[in-house]
Amino acid sequence: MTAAIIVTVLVAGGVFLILQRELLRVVLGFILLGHGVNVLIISAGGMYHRQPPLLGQQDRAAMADPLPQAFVLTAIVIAFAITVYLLALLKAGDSAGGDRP
Amino acid sequence: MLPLIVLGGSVLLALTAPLLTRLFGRNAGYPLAAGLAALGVYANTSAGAIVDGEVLTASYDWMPTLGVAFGVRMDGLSLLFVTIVLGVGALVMAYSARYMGDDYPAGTVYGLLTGFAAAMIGLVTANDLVLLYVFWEITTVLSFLLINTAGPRAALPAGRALVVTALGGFALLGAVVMIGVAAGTTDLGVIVGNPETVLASPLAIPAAALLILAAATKSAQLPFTFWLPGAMVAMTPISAYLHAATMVKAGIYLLMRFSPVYVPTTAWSMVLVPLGLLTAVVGAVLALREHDLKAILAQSTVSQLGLLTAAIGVGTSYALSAAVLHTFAHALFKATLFMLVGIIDKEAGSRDVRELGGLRTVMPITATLTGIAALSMAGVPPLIGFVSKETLYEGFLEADFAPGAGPIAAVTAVIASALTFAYSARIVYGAFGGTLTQPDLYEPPKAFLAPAAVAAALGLALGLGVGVLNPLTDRATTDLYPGAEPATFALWHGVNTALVLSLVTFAAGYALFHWRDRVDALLQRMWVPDGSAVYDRIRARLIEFGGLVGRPDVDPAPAAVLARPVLLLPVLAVVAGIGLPALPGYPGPAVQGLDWLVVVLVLATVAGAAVTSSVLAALALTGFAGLATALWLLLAGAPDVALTLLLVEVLTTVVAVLVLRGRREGLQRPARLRAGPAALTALAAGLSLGAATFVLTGRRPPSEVGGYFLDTAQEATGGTNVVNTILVDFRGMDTFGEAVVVGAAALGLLVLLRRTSDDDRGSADHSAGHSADSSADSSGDSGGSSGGDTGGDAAPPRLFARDGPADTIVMRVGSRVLFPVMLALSLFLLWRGHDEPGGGFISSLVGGVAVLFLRLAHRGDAWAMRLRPEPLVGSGLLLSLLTGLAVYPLGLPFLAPVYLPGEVLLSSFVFDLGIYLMVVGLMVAAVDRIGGRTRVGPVLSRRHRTTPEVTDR
Amino acid sequence: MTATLLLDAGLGVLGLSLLVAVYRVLRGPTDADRGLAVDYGFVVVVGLVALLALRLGSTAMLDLVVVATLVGFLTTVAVARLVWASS
Amino acid sequence: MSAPDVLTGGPVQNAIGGTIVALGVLLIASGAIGMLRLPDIYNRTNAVTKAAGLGIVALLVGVAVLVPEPDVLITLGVAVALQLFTIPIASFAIGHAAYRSDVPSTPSTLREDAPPASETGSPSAADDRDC
Amino acid sequence: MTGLEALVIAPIAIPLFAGGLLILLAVRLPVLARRAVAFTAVAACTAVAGYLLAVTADGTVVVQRLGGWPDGIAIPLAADAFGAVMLLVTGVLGLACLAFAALDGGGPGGLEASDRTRAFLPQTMLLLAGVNGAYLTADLFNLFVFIEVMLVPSYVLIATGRNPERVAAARLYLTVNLLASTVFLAGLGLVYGVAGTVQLGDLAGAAVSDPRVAAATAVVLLALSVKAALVPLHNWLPRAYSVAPAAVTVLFSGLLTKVGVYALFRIYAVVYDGDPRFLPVILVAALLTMVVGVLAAVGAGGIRQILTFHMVSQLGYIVLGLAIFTPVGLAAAIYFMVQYVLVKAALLMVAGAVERHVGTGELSRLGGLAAHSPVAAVAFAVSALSLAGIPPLSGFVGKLALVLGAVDARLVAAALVAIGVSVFTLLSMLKIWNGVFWGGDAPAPEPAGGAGTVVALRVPVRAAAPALVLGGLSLLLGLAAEPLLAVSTAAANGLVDTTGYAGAVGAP
Amino acid sequence: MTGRTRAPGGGRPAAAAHFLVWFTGEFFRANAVVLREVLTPGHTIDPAIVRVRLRSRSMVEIASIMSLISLTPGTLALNLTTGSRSPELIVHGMHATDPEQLRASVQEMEDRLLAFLRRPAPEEDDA
Ligand code: NA
Ligand code: NA
Repeated sequence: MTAAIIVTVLVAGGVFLILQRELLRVVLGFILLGHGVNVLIISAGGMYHRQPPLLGQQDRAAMADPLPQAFVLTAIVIAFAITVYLLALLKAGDSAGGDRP
Repeated sequence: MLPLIVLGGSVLLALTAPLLTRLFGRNAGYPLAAGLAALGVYANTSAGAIVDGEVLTASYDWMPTLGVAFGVRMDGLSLLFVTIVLGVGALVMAYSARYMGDDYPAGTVYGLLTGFAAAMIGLVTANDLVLLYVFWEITTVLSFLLINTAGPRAALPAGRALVVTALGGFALLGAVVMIGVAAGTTDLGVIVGNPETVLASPLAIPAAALLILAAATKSAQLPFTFWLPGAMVAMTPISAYLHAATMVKAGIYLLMRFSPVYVPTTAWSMVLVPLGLLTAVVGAVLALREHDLKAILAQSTVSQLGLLTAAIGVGTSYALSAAVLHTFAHALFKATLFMLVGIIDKEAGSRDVRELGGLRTVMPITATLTGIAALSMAGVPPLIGFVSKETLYEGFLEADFAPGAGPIAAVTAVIASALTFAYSARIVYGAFGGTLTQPDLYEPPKAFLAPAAVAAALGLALGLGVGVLNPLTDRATTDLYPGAEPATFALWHGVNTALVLSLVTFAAGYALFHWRDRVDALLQRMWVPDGSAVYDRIRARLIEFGGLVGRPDVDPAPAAVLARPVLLLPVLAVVAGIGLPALPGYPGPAVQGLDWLVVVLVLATVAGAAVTSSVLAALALTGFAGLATALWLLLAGAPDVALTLLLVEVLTTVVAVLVLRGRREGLQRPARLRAGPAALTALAAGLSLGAATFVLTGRRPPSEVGGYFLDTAQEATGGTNVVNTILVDFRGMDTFGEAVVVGAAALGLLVLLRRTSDDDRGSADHSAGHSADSSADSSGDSGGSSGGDTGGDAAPPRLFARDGPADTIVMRVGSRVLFPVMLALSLFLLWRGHDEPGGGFISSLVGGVAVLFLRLAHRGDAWAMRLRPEPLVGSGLLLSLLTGLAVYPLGLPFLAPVYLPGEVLLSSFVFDLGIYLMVVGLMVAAVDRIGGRTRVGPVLSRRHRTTPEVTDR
Repeated sequence: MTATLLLDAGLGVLGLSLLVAVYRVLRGPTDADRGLAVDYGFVVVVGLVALLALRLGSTAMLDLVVVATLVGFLTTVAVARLVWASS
Repeated sequence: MSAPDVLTGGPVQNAIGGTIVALGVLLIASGAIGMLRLPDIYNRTNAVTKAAGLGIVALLVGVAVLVPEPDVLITLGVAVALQLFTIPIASFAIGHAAYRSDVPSTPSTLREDAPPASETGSPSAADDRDC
Repeated sequence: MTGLEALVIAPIAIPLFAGGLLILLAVRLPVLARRAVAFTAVAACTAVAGYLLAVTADGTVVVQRLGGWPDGIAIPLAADAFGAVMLLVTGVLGLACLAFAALDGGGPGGLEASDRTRAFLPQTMLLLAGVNGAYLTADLFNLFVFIEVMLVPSYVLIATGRNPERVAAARLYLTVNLLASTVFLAGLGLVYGVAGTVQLGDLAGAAVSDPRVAAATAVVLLALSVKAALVPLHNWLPRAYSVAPAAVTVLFSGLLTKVGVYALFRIYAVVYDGDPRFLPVILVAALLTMVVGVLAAVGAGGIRQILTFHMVSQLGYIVLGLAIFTPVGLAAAIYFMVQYVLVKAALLMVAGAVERHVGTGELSRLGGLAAHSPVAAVAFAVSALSLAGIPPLSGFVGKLALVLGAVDARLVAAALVAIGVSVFTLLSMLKIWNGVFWGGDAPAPEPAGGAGTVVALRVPVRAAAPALVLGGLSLLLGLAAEPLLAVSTAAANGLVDTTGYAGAVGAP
Repeated sequence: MTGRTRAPGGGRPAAAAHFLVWFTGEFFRANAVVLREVLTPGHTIDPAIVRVRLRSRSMVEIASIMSLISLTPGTLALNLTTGSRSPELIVHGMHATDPEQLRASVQEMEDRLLAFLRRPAPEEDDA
């Protein structure tokens, strides 16, 4: 339930921003959107077991599903690389003149 | 085999045509004519067998998957058409050899013409529907190319011809496929042999419509007539061959071929007869309206093809045999007339009857030959045209698809024929009658006249001895109408209705000719729709409409692009919501009290980020939203993810800051928020994914896969941080791919952004590690040692000027402590990542933080600034790849773990190291390119404005 | 149980503090104020992480404290530079 | 929800630790109040960065008292050291940014920061350089 | 692991290795050596793909479970006939594109001149690795990763030359793909949330039995539809593809959208098991895509613009095969896709060569090139006719098969639309022909290198040669269509009956 | 410069300890002042921004004094100028009824710091 609310808020905010004209806001929108989807994926592992999947330190039975966490980790870094490139595009566009995203 | 040899022979001829032209120039027409004639003779060696009812076939696999074969057949109808194609072809080749001057592209024309002959032969001998279609389209394309040999002025008419006939061609494709599906085979023989199979299918009628459409375009029936007169821009031999004798008959052939299937349906007749007769009359009227000899012939062709279409539509065996005969007759007299008009044009320099006159005195042979052919066209005895016209009349009288159809059809045909008589007379009289206007003209060389003479003579001979044709035409009719009573043609039938109608025709025709001035005046005043203009208008409208359709996509606003997938999410959600079953419950409590803390924080930060007009606020609040999400991840038991998110969030923010720093507009750019629609869209999308999260996640028991990882990770990989073992061991390929993404982006920055030093040096040389701003504080770390330590207050503090901005002293001194700490932390996290939060990504992101920090502190002159992204990315990529492949010699799959003695996982560490190098490469590239100073920084430019003596760069 | 409640209270206080930072970022009035709020926000988050580590009983999370300190500092410095550069 | 299971120490230790943590939280929260109440960016920076900085240090020390495990102590020690090291740099960065971008101080501020007359009009090259 | 299974990694590892080498040695190696590395790598991939196709044509599925982990845990790389066909066409296109880039690269305005960082070859290698990976993986998340491996180099390549137009196009292209990828991830998360797995083999048929899986997977399909540029999600494509360097557009046209289409086919076949309930939606999208694309192409005024709009239209044809979802329809779509990749590449090469050597691609400013550049004209004409579906070129066979598939499935209206669209295709190809190659009445084109340079109406033979070769290939694929048809049918059979594939990659 | 405290004698570690004790006291005292300011209603602040000439010369010295000033609540370094002669610090004080007193307190801190930093090996100060 809370995960769904967080997803709703992050996605709505992200989408609102990606529909703006300025590329910087678009970039920020994608960041929020990405957070929303990451929450969704973690939530897909189930929200009733929440111990970190660190063996030996936690109760195995209460551990969160590690697979969505691995997915999200990968997705975050990919999105990061793309965002950096997008920011570079923003800069390249600036030096080329014009702010049409 | 025989049809295959005829087809192959003609293809061979086409292939040798360019070579022959190289050898003999325009005279290559003669060997080609001989070749075609020889093939024609060879084909007719089978005439005996075919007349006896044999069908020669040959078939090879072509596309067995689609049930399509390369099958050919030779029956009576095919032989008749093959004879026309090869016979007229031979005449036209011989004619071309004299017609073409040195400025004609003889090689191209001969090649295309012979190729066309081959395609026509293929068309009329194909025994497979698809093959028939293939040749049909080839004739279309070759026609296009042949028309275009007239040069650029032919571009428009050639294009019209192509599009109109190709439209029919595609219709034929549809028809062919439908009939094929209906019949369960594409074998023509089987299909026409079992018409009831096709007719039983609901596809039969649409297929018939498409067939008629195909035939109507190819044979220039209404409303597609206009392309044919336009095609007259081509040189005369081409007009004679393609657009009089052969290609335009392809539609007729098609209708004849499928008559056995469709004649039983009344609709067939109800469409074809009115269509054909209307075309016949309209064509004839238009012909009579023309003054250009070639244009008259073109409209005449339209008209005659209309008669043929109508006759086929009548569908009785007699009407069909009449059509068969008239096809033959028309090919003969029309080709002759075209050739002769070409000669007149060449000799007299004009084709306009108003400019020509009295040529009979200077060109008597030409005049005679023209007269013979024109009489045949006019249907005057004893020429073949007379016989075929009379039989057509008889045929029309048999039309019975509607009450009174026969007489009406016959009378309409008479009208068309009377007009034909009149324009035939106009051709002859206009060119040869009256007074001579050009006295210096002479009869053309015999060789030029010969082909026309042969054709004209044949027209006469076959009129007198039309019985010679009977066996073949009978056979052709029987092929279409199994068990039909053969119609026996003869010059003299005795006095019957047809003869009466003929006499009426002559009388009316003569009357039209007699009062030609008045008729002409009337016709010129008549409004006639210009098909070409209509076509052009439609085309222009289409292009306009297409422009409208495409314009939004030529340079769309990004929001217009992004909104569409977003808007489909709620649509999908609603549709899915309707179809979903009841929700299963949660297997355990899914909400914790602290979750609400995150909810509040996320709500506040996201709402703020969305509404703020300050760029910095938006940036900061987005970052805060990330922090709130990271907190949620901690609550969800995902410390690795939280750590990664935190690092990524900050690195992104810092890079964004570096980008923004270089902008002239800075942060004062006013927000232009499109609030209304964007907010609605955003809300819909958010609610959709939120609802999906609510409905589709967290409601099942723990997944088997996740359980497997928790149960076996330690034993299988030696690691206790299960997430990390998934990343480097269980799903190393994901991680590797992700690192490749990072590496590609790193190198992308180099492509996208020029170093400041590149601007100065104008080269892509990266060997020097200084960016332009590093000159300002190049002595950075080492500069502090000189002066200042004497304690004297008066010592001039010059070192600061050399060291760069004084205010960064704190940062620079601080970095001496912080950078090593960050680096150590980074390497520590790399080392222990397998067991606790950390690993290749997190550690390399910390390394990235170190690199970025160094950039902020030192403005680019620290040793780390001299790192190049390429070696980092390249070596990291190869390291990870080769680590993954290193196990191959052991027969293990890619990225299989390798254990050293003592259960130490070597492979995953080296693999992680490769990942580490690639991510650091990205940060180095970002610092190198994004962190570089732009040419006119905000502060510099402001200073330059206030101090005018300093010139702006 | 008391410990849990106290920790929750602490988390709540810090959460409210973070909201104040959000307010300051939004209100400004200057970009320097926003920079300050960012700096402060990171401090609060470090505190939140530390308390959460206690609350959730996971000392592994304390690593985040170190990293958050570093990245918070980096962010503040960067934002401060931006404030200055773009004024 | 179970009570935090990392609190392995005795009640006195927990009480001391808890108090320090609470002090830290309150110090941090006072930063928020300062940010709301103080009149200009200079005063806000001056107060907030320090209050919050001290607060976070206290909070971390409190946690260290509560969970005195070796690796936790190392981690928190590093964190505290880093905090103390970075707080002044960060607050200077913000104050400097505000000052350089001519953010006005509250009217009651006594300004004695004008450069000597000899230096006005020709700002030092080093000073104005952007990074 | 058998040798055959070991080979499955090759189409990914070889270009990555070459890419790594090229990145490391970019500055030091002479250009010929760099090209040699790239060519060798792609040729090797092509050979491997051919071999895999030969092996899988009988329905065999070759699987390598990465890391040697058990079924259901390891990421499976699986080559079946469908995947192998795609790998093969990727290799062939890659070779053609490298040849074009090399032959037409030098000189002012050429790719090499604008590629000052020498990014083209290494990024192309990474892109190919991503494409091949996407064709091989049988895991949805890994598919996401490989799609990103493909996309990020494409973001870089599209901006080669730092030209403002390209930067703007790259922004649009990147943002829309980022959005699609994000939606993809969301869908993936939902699938995992419902099914507890993202491995295709384990998801086989899941959408039929569980409507929640169907709904979750639909989000994935929506994201893929963006990448496949289906109307109404197509409007990013024309802008992005019409400004990138020619060689880059060639590469994109043949690979990027095709990966989206491939994934649509694969996922619909495996997860939905070809569920007929949702096919009408796909049909509508396919028809819309065909029609909108072709209309816009008819209306466009530049060679590349026309061609890029056609890309949309032709994607509709391909997806029509999915909407039919019979062995004939799917085989038709696969045949169509393979031949279309080559034909469109040829057309784009000619367009790029004209733009570069004559200085413009605007029809209104061109004309009469056929006389000066017969090779380019012939290459264009052959490919254009093939695109329109004129026999005996490969485009005809594709269209025939599709129409046959549609009629066979009693989708007569769809068949008629496909036929009608062909007419418009021809119309727009004719527009290019008359505007660029024929007709002598065009005003003099702008000089290629600014004022003072010689106006060149000649497109060098070397620039047109790769297109001519591809045109020849189209003719060959038309005349001798059966081998590819047979292979396509094998691939289609694997999609219609996915038990073999699912059994090979999924948990037992 | 008048009124400057000289550093006490002793070795470097002792000086360091001495300085640290003094500074820690200052730190907490100042914190308390600021905390009271923040938490009690009404403003009692008396802010000033002043220019302080430094004796520090090396980067480490300057960085150290700037950091210490900024770490101490109530004072905040805002800028460093390198004018024509000595480095000068712009300092913001929250409770600076008398700007001279603010200067003096900064300079006292600098004196104490330098006393500790320069004592045994002044040539190493920027190692
Ligand atoms: Na006359
Ligand atoms: Na033109």
